[in-house]
Amino acid sequence: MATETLIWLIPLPPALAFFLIVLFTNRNKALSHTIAVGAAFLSWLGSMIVFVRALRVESLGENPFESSVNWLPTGDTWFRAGVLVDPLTAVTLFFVAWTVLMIFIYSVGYHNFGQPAGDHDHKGLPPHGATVDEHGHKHVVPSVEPLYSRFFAFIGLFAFGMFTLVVSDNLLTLFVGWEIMGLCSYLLIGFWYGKKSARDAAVKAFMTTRIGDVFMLLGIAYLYSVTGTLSFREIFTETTLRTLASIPSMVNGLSSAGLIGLLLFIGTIGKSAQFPLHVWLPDAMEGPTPVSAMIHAATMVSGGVYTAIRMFPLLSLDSTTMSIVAFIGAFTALFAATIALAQNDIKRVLAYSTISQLGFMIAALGIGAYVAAVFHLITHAFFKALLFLGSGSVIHGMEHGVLHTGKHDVDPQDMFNMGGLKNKMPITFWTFLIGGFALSGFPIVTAGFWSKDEILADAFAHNLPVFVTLAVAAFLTAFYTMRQITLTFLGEPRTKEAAHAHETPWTMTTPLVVLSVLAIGYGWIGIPEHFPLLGGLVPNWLHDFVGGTLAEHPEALEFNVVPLLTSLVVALGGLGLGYLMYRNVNSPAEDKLQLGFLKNKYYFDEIYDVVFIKPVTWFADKVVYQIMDKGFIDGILHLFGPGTQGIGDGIRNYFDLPVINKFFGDGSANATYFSGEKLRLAQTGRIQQYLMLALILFLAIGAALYFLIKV
Amino acid sequence: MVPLSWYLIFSAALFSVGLFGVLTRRNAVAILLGVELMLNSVNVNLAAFWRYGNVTDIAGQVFAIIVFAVAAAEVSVGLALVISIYRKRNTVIADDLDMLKF
Amino acid sequence: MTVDQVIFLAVALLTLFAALRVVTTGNIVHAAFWLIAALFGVAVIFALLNASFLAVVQVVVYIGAIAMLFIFAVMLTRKEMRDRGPQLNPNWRFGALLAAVAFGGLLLIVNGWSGVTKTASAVPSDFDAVSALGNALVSPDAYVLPFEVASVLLVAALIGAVYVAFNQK
Amino acid sequence: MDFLKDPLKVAADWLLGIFAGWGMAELWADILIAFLGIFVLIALLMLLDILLVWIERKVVSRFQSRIGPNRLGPFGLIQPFADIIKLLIKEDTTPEGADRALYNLAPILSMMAVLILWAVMPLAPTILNVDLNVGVLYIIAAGAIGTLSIIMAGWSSNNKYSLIGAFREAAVMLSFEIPMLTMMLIPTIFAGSMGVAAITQAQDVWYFFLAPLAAVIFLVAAIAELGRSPFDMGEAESELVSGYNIEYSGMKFGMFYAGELLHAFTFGGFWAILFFGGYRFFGLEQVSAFLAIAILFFKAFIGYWIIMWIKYTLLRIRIDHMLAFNWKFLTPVAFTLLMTTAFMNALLADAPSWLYVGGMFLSNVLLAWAALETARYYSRREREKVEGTQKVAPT
Repeated sequence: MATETLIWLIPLPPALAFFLIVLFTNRNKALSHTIAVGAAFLSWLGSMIVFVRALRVESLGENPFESSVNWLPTGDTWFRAGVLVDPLTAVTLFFVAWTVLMIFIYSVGYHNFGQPAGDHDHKGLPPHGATVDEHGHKHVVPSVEPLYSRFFAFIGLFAFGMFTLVVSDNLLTLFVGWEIMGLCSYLLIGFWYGKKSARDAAVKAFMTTRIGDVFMLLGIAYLYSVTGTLSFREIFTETTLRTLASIPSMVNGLSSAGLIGLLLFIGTIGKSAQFPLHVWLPDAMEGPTPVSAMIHAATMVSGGVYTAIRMFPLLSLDSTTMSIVAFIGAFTALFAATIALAQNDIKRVLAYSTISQLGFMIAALGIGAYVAAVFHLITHAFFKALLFLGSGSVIHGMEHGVLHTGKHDVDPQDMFNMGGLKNKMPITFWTFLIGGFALSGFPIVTAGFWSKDEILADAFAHNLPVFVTLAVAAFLTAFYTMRQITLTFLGEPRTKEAAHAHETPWTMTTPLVVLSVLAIGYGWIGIPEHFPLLGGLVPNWLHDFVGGTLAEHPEALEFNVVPLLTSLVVALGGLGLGYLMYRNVNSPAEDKLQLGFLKNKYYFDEIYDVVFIKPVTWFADKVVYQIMDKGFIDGILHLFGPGTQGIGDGIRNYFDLPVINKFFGDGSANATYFSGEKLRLAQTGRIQQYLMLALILFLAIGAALYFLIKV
Repeated sequence: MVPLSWYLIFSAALFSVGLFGVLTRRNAVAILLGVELMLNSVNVNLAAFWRYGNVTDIAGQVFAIIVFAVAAAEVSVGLALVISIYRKRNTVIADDLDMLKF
Repeated sequence: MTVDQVIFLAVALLTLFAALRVVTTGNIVHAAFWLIAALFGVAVIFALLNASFLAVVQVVVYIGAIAMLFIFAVMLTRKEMRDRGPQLNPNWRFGALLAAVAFGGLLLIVNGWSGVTKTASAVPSDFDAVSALGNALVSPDAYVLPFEVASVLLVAALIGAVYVAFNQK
Repeated sequence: MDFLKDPLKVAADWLLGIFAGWGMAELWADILIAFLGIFVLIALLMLLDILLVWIERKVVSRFQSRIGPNRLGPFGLIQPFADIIKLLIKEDTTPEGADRALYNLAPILSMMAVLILWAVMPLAPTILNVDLNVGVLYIIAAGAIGTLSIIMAGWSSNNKYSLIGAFREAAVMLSFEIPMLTMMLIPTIFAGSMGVAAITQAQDVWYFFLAPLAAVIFLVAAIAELGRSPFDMGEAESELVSGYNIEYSGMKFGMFYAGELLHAFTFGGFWAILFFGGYRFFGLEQVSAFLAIAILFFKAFIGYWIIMWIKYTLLRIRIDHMLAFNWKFLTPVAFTLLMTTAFMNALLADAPSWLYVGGMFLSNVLLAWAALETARYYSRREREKVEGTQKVAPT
């Protein structure tokens, strides 16, 4: 098959799976997940083929795979929509396809496929376990998710959105994929809609990202009005970019390129949960864990960063925009890392670390380190998906313990309820350890080290304040990661539930192992050439390949020992300090970092509530509803009533009754009745007589026409 | 060589005979037989005009094929109606089926 | 007179005779069989016109299917099959007059048309009418739409026929 | 040597010379020669038909562990002639109330429906009879005339058994025409022509290897068209006494009987032509026209033998089962196969020939397997619905 055709086909299987499941196979759990996983596998296969073919192309950046069709008529021309695979898309496809496939497989186990239906399970609530009678001995086992098929339909649609976003060659279809993901995010966060917290989190995520989306749409519209095109290949030509940079915008001091870049970047802020729109991501942990892994670590938030990276040539035109980007990224990285220090929920820690790591990428982009941002995007996707899936595995194991003891008030997600899981869940522990070390940037062996090191090196070369901020953030990252690992896996079990935890089934552990291999191995493709000892052993493939996306290839950095030492120190130091501090901590009270402002996330939710939500509610209720609607508009409407009624009465009495009814109405009826009475005798019901009459008429008319026209 | 006018006269005659059948037969099935004759005369005309016009322009034969399809549809529905009526009223004499009158 | 003309005249007269028997014969089953004879005559006319496909389809569709349907229908309406009374309705003379007038009118039109003396050009030797017909029926530039509409009509008619004739008891 | 290559042309030239010597106009001489050719062909076919009677009786005897006719002549070869004499001298009865014209016309039409099939039968590379470019449709059209003759015979006999038999037979023939025509379109797709001769000439690979399923379906439909067991609805001796030809006696019955046998043989021949290369056999057909005819007849006899084999092995199927089998199984499978073949043909148009043949063969086998599995699934469900869901314990 031609590669272009194949690219067109990549997003389709998950969408088909969505419709198939929703329309036909909703009742059959096994069939539903077979369809969904099969679709993910097809997309994965297509992506891998495209990826391998992309590797074979010399200088893919200049000659990408592209194909487009006429989509919307715009006056005389057409808006063309299509697909594009350049180096950036190729590597993104690679990690998206892998993580999506792994998460699909993981979901089968996570939702307890093959277990009996629960005793008291309700749709829209997490399953509570089922009582099984085995050899006369009753015990409780996990029960299957009631809305199992629906889950697979939703993540299928979600994967469709992500693939669409990745392969599209223009901003509009990218935006379509973006919005589909927004919808799926809403649906999946609120998947257990029976819980109020899940409902609220879903609405919150939807509304918050919506703010970013509106700005992004404005940016797209502005871009279209200036350039007349939304296709990446057409925008990123030198002439178009120069035009964009030279036209001033309506905002003082910004070129239109800067304004557009800023608007698009606000979209990214919303989607990738950057400060100040980061508040939705931690709450989104209300969804099932595969959702957290998929949406809020590996793909959707990556989609935001991907878009920012994609628009890099546009962003980099204006230095003001670039500094805003760099500032937001660096600030978010540090800020989220501090909050993560004081979280006790295993998933929340990961959520804040996600925000923080995304901040790293954004910061890297802001200082112009294009390749480093891409590199970290990929490695982060792998190890963060791994961590989330691992935490899901932990929670699952803990729920096993909860079912065993029957004490449902024990929170299976609280790290202080855990401890000592290393022996209970060895595969989960080792893979989680690999993921955690990758996140912390454990030197040499993990992928996270190489990507983070590259960001730090770039920051050191270009922007010292950013470098310092990121270094501190990296230190905190290593610290809270080790805190998490220590509290969860090391030491002795702190509760009976933890003591009875179980390793999870193979459907869940297999993705963990696969992802941990990728989390280690993927770092080796991007080792800088001048790195001591290892540099040059493997060519710095990523830099050459991804750098080819840009018109001007970015130069490889000179090697400098300072950032290397910094990353070594912060990673090892953070890990060591974390282990030492939390080795003997057994309850939240003993934790010295449970500071109020950290625990409450700097009171951001409360601030937003007071600053935005309360006034808006007040305005809507008092001003819009009471004064505008009830007083003003209803008053006008009430005026209309009597007036119209008066006119209507007049017309009825002086026009309708005498003229229309008496004369036209009754008169025509009487005339019709009279003539019908006379004419009905001609209607015999005999079809052939009718036919003869019709024929006579036809012949007469025909003869008349013939002779009249002829003579 | 047969002149075109022969075909036209033949088909006109066939048409008129069919028309006579449609107008006068009492049996509803026989009326449909007449309709078939009329449709056939049309087909003869179409084929003749194809042959005597531009042979490479196949339109005449295409129309004839479509007339075949229409004839098949007409007969199947017509006969189904006849049989249905026969079941309900035990007659297929067209003059007896005068429920359409006042 | 050439061989073609002889064959044409013979077939045309036989066909017209058969057609007349269709509309006049008292026995409705015979009418159906006479119809088959008339249809066969038309098939021969098609063959004379070098429209071999139409000729064969005429036999397959009309004689093989439509005429069979007629015979089935006649035999399913058993009471009328035995009816040996008058087969024409009372005002058949008026109907005959109308048919004659129609025939006269058609003759008048044929007579007045200038193209009637046209002669047929020979079919080009490399021209394959069957494949041209096939291509025309499925080519988007030609008649695929009427063809598809006709097929939809057929399906609708068949479903309708089954529904109408289906015995609800 | 010319005579061996193209005997018809040599003979025609010779006759033309003779007629011209008699002072006959060339036109009339041509017409006369054409009629002579038809006459000779029909005469030979009738002889063949007599032989077929003998073969049929011998084969059925062997199937039933008997010897069959063996008194008259060597191996009983003279027996069919004796049969004919018996038929000729029997009383030719016409039942009371019969419709005489149609009653007498029916056997003639029945025989004619078979004989006109031979008009398009390509016997050898030089003897194509009529090379009609819609030959495949022509075969169906001739089948329509056969249906007509059966209806005529059944109705005109004024016997309710014969009428029922005729109705059943006509229903079966109308229904099975559809899969048969569909399967004939598959060689048409391969050869790119509806002409029977063109299909033969295009068969460098026997179409049986490209479309085995089509060959099987064609054979099944052909047996139904013939009205032979297991599809002998029209006769069904045990229910309808003898079906549509119950009132016929003497040579009129003989014509129905001979027509049926020759029809079976003819369809054996068409099966060979459409799926087994017709007169072609590794270039042997180029040596002599007679050899080509011999090859074709050999293949046709194999087909005929298979038809007999089936007839004398299988039991008759009930009429509703048979129509259901056609409409619910054979026709859908035939349509699916036609679409698959057209699709594969377009897909593999540029493929090397081994891939083309292999792909076609595999798609046929796969489709056959899927169709049988589906049928088995539904029949099992149907059976469970009828019998209740009790499971039989495995023995």
